[in-house]
Amino acid sequence: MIQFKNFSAAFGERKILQELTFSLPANSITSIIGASGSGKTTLLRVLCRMNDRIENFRIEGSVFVDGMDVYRPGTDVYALRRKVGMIFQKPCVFPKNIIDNVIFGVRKKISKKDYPDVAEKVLREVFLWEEVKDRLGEKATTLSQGQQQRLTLARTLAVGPEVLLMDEPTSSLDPKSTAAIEKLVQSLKNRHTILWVTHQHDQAQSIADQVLVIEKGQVLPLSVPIVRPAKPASFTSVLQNVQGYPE
Amino acid sequence: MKAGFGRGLFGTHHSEPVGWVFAAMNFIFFLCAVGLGLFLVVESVPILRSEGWGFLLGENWWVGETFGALPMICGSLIVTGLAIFLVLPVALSGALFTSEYLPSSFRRRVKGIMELLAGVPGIIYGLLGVSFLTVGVKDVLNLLDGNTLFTAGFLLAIMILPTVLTLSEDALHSVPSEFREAAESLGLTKLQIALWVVLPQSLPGIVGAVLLGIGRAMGETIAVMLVIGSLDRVPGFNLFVSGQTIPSKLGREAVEALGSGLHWSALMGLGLTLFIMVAVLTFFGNLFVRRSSQ
Amino acid sequence: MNAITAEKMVLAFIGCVTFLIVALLFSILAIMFIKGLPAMHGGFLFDESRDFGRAGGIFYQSAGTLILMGVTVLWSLPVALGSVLFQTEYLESGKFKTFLTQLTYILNATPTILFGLVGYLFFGVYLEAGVSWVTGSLILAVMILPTLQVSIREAVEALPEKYREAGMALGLSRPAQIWRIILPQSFYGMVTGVLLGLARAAGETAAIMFTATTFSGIRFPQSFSDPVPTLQTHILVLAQEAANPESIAQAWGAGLVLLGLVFLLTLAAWAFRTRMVMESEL
Amino acid sequence: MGRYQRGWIGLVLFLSIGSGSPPATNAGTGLRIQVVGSTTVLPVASRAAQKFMESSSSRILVNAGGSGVGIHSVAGGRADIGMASRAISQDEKKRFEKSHLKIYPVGLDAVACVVSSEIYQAGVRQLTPQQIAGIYLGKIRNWKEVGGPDRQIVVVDKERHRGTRHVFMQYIFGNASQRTPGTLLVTGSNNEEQAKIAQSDAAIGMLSFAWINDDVKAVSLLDQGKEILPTWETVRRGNYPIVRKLNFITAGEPKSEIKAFIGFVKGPEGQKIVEESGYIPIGNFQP
Repeated sequence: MIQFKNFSAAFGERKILQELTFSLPANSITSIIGASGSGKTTLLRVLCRMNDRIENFRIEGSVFVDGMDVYRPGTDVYALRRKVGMIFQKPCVFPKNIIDNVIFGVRKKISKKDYPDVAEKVLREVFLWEEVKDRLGEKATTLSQGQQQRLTLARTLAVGPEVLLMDEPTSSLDPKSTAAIEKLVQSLKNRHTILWVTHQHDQAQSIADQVLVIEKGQVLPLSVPIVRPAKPASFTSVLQNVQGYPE
Repeated sequence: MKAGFGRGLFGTHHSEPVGWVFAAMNFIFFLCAVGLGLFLVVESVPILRSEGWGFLLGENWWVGETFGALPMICGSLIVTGLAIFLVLPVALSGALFTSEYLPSSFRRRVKGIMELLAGVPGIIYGLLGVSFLTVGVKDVLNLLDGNTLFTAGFLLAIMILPTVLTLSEDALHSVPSEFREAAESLGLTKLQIALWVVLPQSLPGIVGAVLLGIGRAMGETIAVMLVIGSLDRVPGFNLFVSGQTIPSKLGREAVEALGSGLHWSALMGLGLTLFIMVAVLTFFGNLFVRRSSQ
Repeated sequence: MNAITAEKMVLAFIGCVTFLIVALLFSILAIMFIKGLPAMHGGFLFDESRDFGRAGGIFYQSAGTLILMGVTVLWSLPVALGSVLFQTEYLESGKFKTFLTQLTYILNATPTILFGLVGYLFFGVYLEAGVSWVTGSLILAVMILPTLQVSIREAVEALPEKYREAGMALGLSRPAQIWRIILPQSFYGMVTGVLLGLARAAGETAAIMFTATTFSGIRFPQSFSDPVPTLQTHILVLAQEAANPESIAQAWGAGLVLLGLVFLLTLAAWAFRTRMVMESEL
Repeated sequence: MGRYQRGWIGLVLFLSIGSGSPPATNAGTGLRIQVVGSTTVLPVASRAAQKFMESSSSRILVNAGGSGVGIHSVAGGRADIGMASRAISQDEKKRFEKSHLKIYPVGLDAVACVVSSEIYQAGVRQLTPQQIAGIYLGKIRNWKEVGGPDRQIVVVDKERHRGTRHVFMQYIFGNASQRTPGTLLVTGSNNEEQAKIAQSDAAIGMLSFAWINDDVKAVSLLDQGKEILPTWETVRRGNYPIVRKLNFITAGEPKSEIKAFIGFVKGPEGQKIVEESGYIPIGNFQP
């Protein structure tokens, strides 16, 4: 589903990702961990070409999503982004009401009378429907942070992506909301390929099918599939085998 | 590394018609700005060819005989210089007080008033000038006549005061408060902090503000035209005589020469001179302002 | 004299200076009101001027100023908006962007009389629009272009990056991004720019005094090549008769109206700017 | 359609309505006649135009600028009628040969040498051309030297292309474009010059008779021992030396509407306006 081939990326002279070659299967959850500045976020962002606006961003090699070369000239970048949805660290809702936010990405693609149905469907998918069904006309900014994050997820799901990129989606949330999102992601796994960047090793371990450790722009060899549900040896002990990995 | 994906001027979006519309709009803007300068240059070629350097250095402007821009250039420099000389201490005092002493709600009010003042049309200042200032200057200084370079400089000082004040205040205010706190902890008084710490830090911004003020003063037409006396003579060192600035000359004679002939070319030559002076000032002004805000 | 006394004296001095500067605004306002109000007889705003402006009202002059202002913004807004969006959303070369920004600043500082000279030659002579409201508004449009651009650019650039990224991540095409995220979010900034541009156009005299206006014989322009009477040039003509009490009284009246118009626009611009700041803090 | 989008459309509508969208058609309106030039002739043209338009479909726009501007504009095709308070100079005749300028005198004016009322009150009632020349050349700097109070002279000159200056300098110096190093102040229109002289208490200047009032007094000219009073009486008798015709100028044969307007000004109604404006109707004067 997702494949990197000799892929490198750099901001000007500063290399961020170096010679990555690996692939990830469809319908699985991959956790990506690594220190700050190791290139995790960049790795996610190249998958939907979010760095196009950055002037000195350069790439080399290729990335494939579902067999499509992301950086091939002529690629329909908007179609790509609809196929590869991204959730950010801080929930970003537009200053509009809830339902407008949910259908923001598909407003022109479906007819107006379908708005409520589509909204209900995706809101149910993110377990938000019961909480907001009576206040769909209210401003989305009145929701709690955890609700907002689920709302952005619903907004992305409405577009119908195959791949979901999640850039530390729970780092600004309280434990309860975090748990809700984690549970939600598990339920989405059947239909989506999910990449989840996180800081927290235990989170990475508990939700993911495989863990990718990035350091200084390179994927460390220990990126192992986690056999579930059987608990592996404590993740930190695996890490101890890797030299130089910061605790 | 490979060239990436269609970098360069038009990015990846050759196929977006909307983008081309925007590009066209941008092109119009570009044409306006560049065309203005180009026009001035092209139109002033005849006068530069016929008068050479004499155009800039000549002391006489007699239509049909000789065109010398020196009286106007001197007038512009004197009037602008005087305006800055008058405005600087006042504006800096005001800026220092507003930035360092006034509580923020008052500060915003003062800034608002300055912004309103900055928008007062030149013609209103001109009206105030002919009704009060010329007569006032004449009576107070016991002059022969109140239409002088000094009057024009004074009026311009009032006109550019809000601009200079508010931009200098921005520069002072943008000095991070850590500097002030650090100095405070050393036992400096507020005034000492302002003069020794804040002022030096914000100097580029203040210089920029002054340069931008000069630019505005140099280009003002109407208000100056009404009070300066319109005499094309190199004024020497006496401020209390009539004179002429480049814009006031243009304002007075543009209609007569409109569109053709050597006279028109001479006026365009004056315009070009003014344009260059102001463009250079603005360029450095913005450079300083930006350096201070970084 | 010790340091504390010196400090207090300096403080008192610069405080006084600041007070005087603020007082300047109020004295200008006061003068305008004291001198201008006597001219404000019942029909001042709605009467035609008579006897070369020495009597009557300023109806057609006000109308002319409004026409020029409105048409000016109509020319200028699309160009300003388009070029800003091009520069912020499409253009990727940083150097060219800096160059264009420099151009904006230089255009902004260019003496207005030069717009009049060059504009008359280009629009009036080469494009054969003559001395007319079209020429005048085109000249003013070029003149206020930087004002609009700076305001709009500020608004667009103040837009938090997260909105932009959220839109991108949903796969919005660039035009959709502009229409649905950038324009709504920078709407108030744009209104601010338009209002400030209108104020600037309303206050301008030098650029239009020989390119767009006429002394007498015109009420409303009836064709594209007609000039208009304007408040600004009306005041200019009357101000040159500074010794004639009737003329100067009428000039103060017209001045008060013009100043009121400019202040009103500026204040409205503030109101919108405050609104913008509040919206973006949501 | 969101609130913002509605706002947008509103803004555009506001601007298009606010701009008034003046009717673009020319239908129903007559010819537009542009009259440009001398501020001396301006009141006549402006009043006459107002009167003329009551009974005509033509629209007459009148604009100031000075005689030079009037001649240039009409020769350059930027105006239909030029107003000039002087004759066309040799230089201009040569430059605009191709335009076939035609002159229509519509009235008569006299230019007076004027002084501030304070000076007049102090006893300066008459000046010789030599004295005036001395003042303008900067040789005489104090009113004392010409019989006035001990006060420096504020010498007010006019812009070089002004008709008033042409005839005045022609009489004083015999040279219409005489350079005057004594000048202290330069003004443009008659109104402006009048204002500056009135604001001063020691000024000398030149003004058309129509602008003379209580603050700005005309002095007699003392020419070869003969005192010439600045009155309409002396002008009418042909004794006053600084007299000029007020002219309308066209380039070539004018269109019928323009001709009609010129005819109107030269006719009885127009001549009445000339008189009301403070000038002498053209018919009354035989040089």
